[in-house]
Amino acid sequence: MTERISVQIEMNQSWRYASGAAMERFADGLRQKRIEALRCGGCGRRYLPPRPVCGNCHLHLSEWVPVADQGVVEAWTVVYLPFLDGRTGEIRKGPYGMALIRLDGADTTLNHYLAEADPTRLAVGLRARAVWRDELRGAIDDIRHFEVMR
Amino acid sequence: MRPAAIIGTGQTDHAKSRDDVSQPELVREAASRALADAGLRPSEVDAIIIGNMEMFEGRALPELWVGEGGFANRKPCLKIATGGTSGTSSCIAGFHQAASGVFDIVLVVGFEKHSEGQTQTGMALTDPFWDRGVASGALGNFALSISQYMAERGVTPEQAARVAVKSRRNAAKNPHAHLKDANATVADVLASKVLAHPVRLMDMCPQSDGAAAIVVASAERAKKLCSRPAWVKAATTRHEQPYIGDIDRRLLSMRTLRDASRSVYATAGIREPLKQLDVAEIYEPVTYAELAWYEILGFCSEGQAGRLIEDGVTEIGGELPVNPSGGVLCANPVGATGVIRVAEAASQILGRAGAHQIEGAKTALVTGYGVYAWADAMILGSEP
Amino acid sequence: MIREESIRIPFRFAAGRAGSLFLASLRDRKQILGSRCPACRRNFAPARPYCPECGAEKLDIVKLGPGGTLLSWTEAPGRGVFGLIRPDGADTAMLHRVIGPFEGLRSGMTLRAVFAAERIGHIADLVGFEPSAGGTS
Amino acid sequence: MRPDIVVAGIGETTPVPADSRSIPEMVLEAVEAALADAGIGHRDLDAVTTASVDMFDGITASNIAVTEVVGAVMKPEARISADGLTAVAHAACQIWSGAYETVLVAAHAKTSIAPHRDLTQWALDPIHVQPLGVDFLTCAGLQARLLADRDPGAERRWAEIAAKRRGGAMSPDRILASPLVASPLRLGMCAVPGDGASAVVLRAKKKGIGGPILAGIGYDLEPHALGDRDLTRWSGLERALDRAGKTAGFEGRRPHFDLAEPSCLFPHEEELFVAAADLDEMTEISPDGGLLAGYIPIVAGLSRMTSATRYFRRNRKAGALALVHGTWGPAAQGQVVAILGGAAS
Repeated sequence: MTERISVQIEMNQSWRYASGAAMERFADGLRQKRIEALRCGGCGRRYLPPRPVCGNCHLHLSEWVPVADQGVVEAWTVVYLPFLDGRTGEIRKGPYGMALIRLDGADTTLNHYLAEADPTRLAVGLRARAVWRDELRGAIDDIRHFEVMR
Repeated sequence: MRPAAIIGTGQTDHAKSRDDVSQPELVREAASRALADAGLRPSEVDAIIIGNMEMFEGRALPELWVGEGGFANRKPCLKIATGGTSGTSSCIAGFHQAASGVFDIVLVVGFEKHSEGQTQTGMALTDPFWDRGVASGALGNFALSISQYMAERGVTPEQAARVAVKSRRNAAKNPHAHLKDANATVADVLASKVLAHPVRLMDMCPQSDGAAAIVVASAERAKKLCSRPAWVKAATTRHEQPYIGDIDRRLLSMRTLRDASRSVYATAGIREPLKQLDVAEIYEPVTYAELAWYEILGFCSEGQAGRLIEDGVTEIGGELPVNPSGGVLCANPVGATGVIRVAEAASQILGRAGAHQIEGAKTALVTGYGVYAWADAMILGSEP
Repeated sequence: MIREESIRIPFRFAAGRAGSLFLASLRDRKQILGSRCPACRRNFAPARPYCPECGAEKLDIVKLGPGGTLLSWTEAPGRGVFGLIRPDGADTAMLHRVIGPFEGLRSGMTLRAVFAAERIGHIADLVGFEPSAGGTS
Repeated sequence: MRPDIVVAGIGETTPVPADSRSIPEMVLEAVEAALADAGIGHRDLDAVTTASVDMFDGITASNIAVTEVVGAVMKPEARISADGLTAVAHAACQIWSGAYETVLVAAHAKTSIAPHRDLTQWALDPIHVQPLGVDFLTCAGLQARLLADRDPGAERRWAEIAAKRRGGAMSPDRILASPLVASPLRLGMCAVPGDGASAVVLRAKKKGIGGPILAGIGYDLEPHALGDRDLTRWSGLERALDRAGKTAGFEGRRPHFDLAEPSCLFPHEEELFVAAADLDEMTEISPDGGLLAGYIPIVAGLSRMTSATRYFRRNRKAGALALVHGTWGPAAQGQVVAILGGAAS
């Protein structure tokens, strides 16, 4: 059997992503702990994150509506597998809770971390509230996680 | 769509790591097996389509380097990449090309070598303003949707474990499968460690190195070259809005897979899938998804998926065998996974599925799944 | 608004059958290997898993170089000087670095392979090709 | 019999070195312009075929970002990672197969977000070539040198071609004095990548649906290793053209083209193009200056089709033919052509 040689090449690459106007306004809002959705004039659906058009109606989105930083847990899990944390670039060790939260005032759900990591204390239908970081940079992870409102 | 047919398939033996071959050699392995199965020389191929999710291997325009493995030197060759549906979408592109009158023989090769990158490579490069900030990858995203599905449809971990058991046992009859265990039990699955509640290790698909290929022929070449081609009776694709939060009750609604399957059923004259389909190769990245797809695909009414698996309806020998190959749960080289589904279904129609052949299979359903809710669906049949 | 995000990921590419033989030969014997296709009767540099012309997979290993002929070259400021070099004994050229002196560099001249002292089984074990003594004749 | 295909609508952003908008915003402008130009709405689309590259966008399955703006929600989308003209070639097959009658083709790239030259290294053989620090421009330099060695007057001639294509913005002398990119190629001779998107609506020809006829398509992939290729000619283009001629019914003989819209990134590529396409002096080449006047990778070939369509709208001449062309890969390893007939109804 011939020797199996591999060639290691490290990718150390960065991209300068453009947010677009809607996401820029959304990000500015987060810096003041303000969450806004874009409501479609056709179907009335209030979208998080904001985006240029409603994919169902093909209409431009321009009507901003306020959204609360609390809402209903529509889906949840507790992750035990370590995972890459996009903000820090480090590995986020488990267990940590995650949920799809329908914030009051939005029609789409927000996928975010939960402070709760015990599956027996989590259920669809619970309410949860955002816990903001002290230092805000205008990104959805300015919210550290959501805490279940007991 | 004008008729076209699959006249040959080929797969590598999918594994955790194939560091014995380079990416072009892995592609060549599947491509030459498919051509041999079709009884064709490479020179008879008119066009090549490559399916691959190149960021998993940190590549750009991978067909430039690996195309030669697929006999693409000095031939028309292009690459398709649509997440998990890359394989099924590549096959559908192959059907369109073979039915267009421009090409008579189209070789479609899907491949992936996850061992050459890092498991979280793909997930690290999601939308930087949204998904990347709060990420748990495909696993976490599925676990979230599964909690909704369980809460509303009452599916149990034991029923999900039965899907894993069916998959591992079927895979024991499939030389190409990456994971296999003829004696897998529900207890084994329930004992495997929880990755993300309620998904356990054996509930989740692996990351594999592997390649799969099919040879698609125009109608008249198919009739000349193959005694019992696998005809493409219908094939379509539905994509979805970009964010997981856009898709309400994902595993319960899955409008993309529902609409794609209804469309191909209508075209192929399928009114009762459970009775009219002889076999299905569906794209199930996690056990709970296979149960959800039973309901979305109309194999049973809502809330009945658990009973379907418990009654053995979807076992080899059941009324509608699902994933006799072992499915995605037993082999998942992403760019090839969809092509494996098509190759396995075609092999059933061609009568070449070997140990996991479903006797007299004439009508097969194939589905593809990718990103949050992209879906492909197709019907293959023994008659044009 | 622009947001810069970066990733650091190590990739590990398997060289495969022919690639491993080629890299091991650079490392262990400072020897450039090629492949000969008996059907096409052509020697390809570097070694290949299959013939790029006819697709045949049973190829013979041939020893090439260390001398070579410069078919083309380019200076990419800040990146290096590269050339298409046909190693002696090969019918095709391979892309590699050209090492100085660069004065009088012109296509057609003869070169000589230069190997690294420390070799690990990597294309850079072959540092590149330099003009051989009589190269500029 | 397969239907004739008509280029029913075109739309695109103005190519710029850096567009501050997001990728969806750019693609939205191109798509809405193409739909309006075709006089149809999203509901009339049977499918969407897109062209984009994950590595260039910095996103896995990067077409997810444009799903809503191209109108692919709950619709079929085929996504190709090569020059946008290959998406046209595939869309033509989709229509001729009978699967669809109206297909939107959209391509985008935003190369201002990362150094494009460095990203191209990840397309090259990672065992023998990439580790040396080679990229697409270095490969182009090797081809240019091979050609210049055979033809002493080449570099001066290339400078003159580049000056003409840039509409005189740079004189040949200033081009010859511009910084080296990969000798003998200098910055003034190179198409510089920018940001943008193009879109085209293709429709099966029916009463009331007008526009240039997409008569033929063909594409080709050369071997990857430069040393395995004959770099003194574009044999890939010759093969692609033969295939396009066959689908257009020209059986072997090369038709006369009134217009050629090549995707040439450098003057030496324009000379390779003219030779391989066997063009005569009567053929008008790149009336809008071609890629040297504005180039967006992956979008390039599709922007040549929009340019050719505008030409036919300005010059209504029955039986006129245009050769539209795209490339991708190192030293144009991938070649794609479309033959457009001016027989607009």
